[in-house]
Amino acid sequence: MMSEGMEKEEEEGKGEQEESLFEAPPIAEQERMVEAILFASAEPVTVKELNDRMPHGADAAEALVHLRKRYEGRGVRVVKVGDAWAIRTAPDLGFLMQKETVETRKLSRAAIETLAIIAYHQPVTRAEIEEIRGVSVSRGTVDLLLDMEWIRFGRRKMTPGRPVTFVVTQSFMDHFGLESARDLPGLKELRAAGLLESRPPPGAMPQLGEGEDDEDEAAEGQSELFED
Amino acid sequence: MMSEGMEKEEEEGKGEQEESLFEAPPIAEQERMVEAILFASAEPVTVKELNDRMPHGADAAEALVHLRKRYEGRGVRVVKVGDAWAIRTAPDLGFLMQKETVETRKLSRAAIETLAIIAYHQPVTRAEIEEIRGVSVSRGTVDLLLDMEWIRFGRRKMTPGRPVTFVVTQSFMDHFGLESARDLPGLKELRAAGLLESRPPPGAMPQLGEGEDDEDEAAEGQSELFED
Amino acid sequence: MAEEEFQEDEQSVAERLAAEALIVDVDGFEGPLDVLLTLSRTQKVDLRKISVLQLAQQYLAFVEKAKQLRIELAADYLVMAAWLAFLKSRLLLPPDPAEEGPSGEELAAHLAFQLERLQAMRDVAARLMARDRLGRDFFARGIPEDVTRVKRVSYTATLLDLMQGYARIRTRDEFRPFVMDRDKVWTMEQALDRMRGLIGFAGTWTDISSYMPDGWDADPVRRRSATAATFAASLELAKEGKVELRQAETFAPIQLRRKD
Repeated sequence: MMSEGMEKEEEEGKGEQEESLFEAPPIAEQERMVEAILFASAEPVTVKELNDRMPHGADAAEALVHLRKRYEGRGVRVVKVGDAWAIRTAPDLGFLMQKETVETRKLSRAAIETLAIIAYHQPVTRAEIEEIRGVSVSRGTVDLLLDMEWIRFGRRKMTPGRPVTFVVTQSFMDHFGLESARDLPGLKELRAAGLLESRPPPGAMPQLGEGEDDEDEAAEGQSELFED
Repeated sequence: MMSEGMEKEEEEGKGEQEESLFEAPPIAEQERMVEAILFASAEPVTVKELNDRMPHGADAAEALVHLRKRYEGRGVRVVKVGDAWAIRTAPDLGFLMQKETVETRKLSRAAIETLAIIAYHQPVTRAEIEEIRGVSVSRGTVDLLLDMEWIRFGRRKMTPGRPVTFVVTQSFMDHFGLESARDLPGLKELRAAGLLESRPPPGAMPQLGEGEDDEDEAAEGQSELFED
Repeated sequence: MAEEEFQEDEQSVAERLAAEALIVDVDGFEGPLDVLLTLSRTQKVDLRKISVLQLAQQYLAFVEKAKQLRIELAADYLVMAAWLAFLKSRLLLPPDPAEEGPSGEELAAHLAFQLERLQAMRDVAARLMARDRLGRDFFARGIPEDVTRVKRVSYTATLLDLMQGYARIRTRDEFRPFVMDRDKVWTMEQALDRMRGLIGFAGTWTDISSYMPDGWDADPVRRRSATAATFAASLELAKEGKVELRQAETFAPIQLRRKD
């Protein structure tokens, strides 16, 4: 929270902005700038991009703290999406927006499950998804999720065959209102119950799904992502 | 315009919103609604449309007055577009709505040579540059260097036609980390540094026109800096 | 068989109907693990406490029924049936210490883990889908403003570029006369051409400097070049027998006369 005095000072500083080309504008002014940029964009904007677009020396991260607070309880909110920020309407006002509602494609059960597995186990290979679901993953399901830009390819696993992995995207987080992958519902409980560990099947288990042989390799990655 | 007292009353009314299904929501709540609708709408929204979308009994016109006031001096403003309302970027922040991508290119050989001649021989006329380079200097090259603020016009030469001269600027010194043009290494040093190699054997050089060109007459200043 | 029938008797009508619905609906299953998970619900216990043995029997009964109803089951389902039959025998028989590999309990525990994990994924998937969602519950900016992309080209050069550029010019400068100063050079060929036209009138001794091209004596550079060329041309003409040359003394003017 800013004191009255401070606010006054910043107001006064405003006029000087033009001359001091190499000095950062006052924080109140920076807040206005972040506000304008976020309002103008439908997509989340990263802190880096904010800084790039704002005058030299501005600190978007700090301005964001103020701005977020300012919009608390309002009709629109300043939300964090991964390392980016966006303004979104308050969810309790969704009922006013029938006109804006976009028909989301009804996802198949397979697509929903696959998406959840990718989100909670990322980075995860196709073989690991198949191991969890006990059935092969159809190309169409993965293509659909890629097409919706909810998943993307992650880095390859450092295991034999160097299989590709899947991870969820910023669009995914934006769509489901998640600040980060750590905010996935029930993540902590799942981890506590050991259900996110990759547990190799004991020998003589049937290989479910298409089983690309890399199931037993230690799945590094997802655990470290979700470490507290 | 609302009195202070009214505003207070509305604040207090907020909690009751849920119960009073057939009563208009408190004005602060209406303001949130207008804010969300204006934000999310793809087009400016009329007061009538706002009222149609808001709960029964709401007064969008009044809520707009409050909202408009709230955004005064902010990064975005509530503006009237025809007979409808929209949220728009504050006019003074329009400059933020462009993303600058900077592509760094190496200066062309012609530009570097021209620049070098100006640096070593300043103040120097276009004719003198051409004489030294042995080819004509394109207008574009000089304009580019002027535009980059690496060269500027010097004083006119006191020779027939009073040609303009070029000199290097402070930005030039800053870019190349020089205190002054006199810090530029001379030919001897260039040679010592191996930058001047294919020197023809002495005597293979016809001594034509040595020191007798009329152009030399006026070239005071820099020439003593250099050997030969 | 008797045991199986006994089990079925234990099931409520509703459960039996549910089991039949499973079979009719077999195409709707997402693989054998999905069937097992559905069957496990009849046990009405925490998945961690599930009886894998009972589940194996239920699954085998399901496959048996499907066969009776002549429903084609995918190979996956049959592989699972075979494996569960194997697991069942392992669980029922006392462990054979000579046998290698995981025990029946280990295999059962892993199967229970898989079921629990799949169920957990389904639960969180449902929670995920029930969240407030963009475009349904909360909304992005309806009139995004276009961000104009301004492409700016910034040119750069290093001090080394600059010095090398200058060095290049100066080096070239040293060779310059060979290419550059033609306008200040009077060649012997030019002198010969000029003199051949003039010597017809040279009946008396004349100074060769009078054969210099017009206007070349003002500029010392041009004068030097023209003098040299005229002198060389005079020697050439003498060699050809066209003229005679004479000089009174060292450094005195050289004179020329037509040779008849």
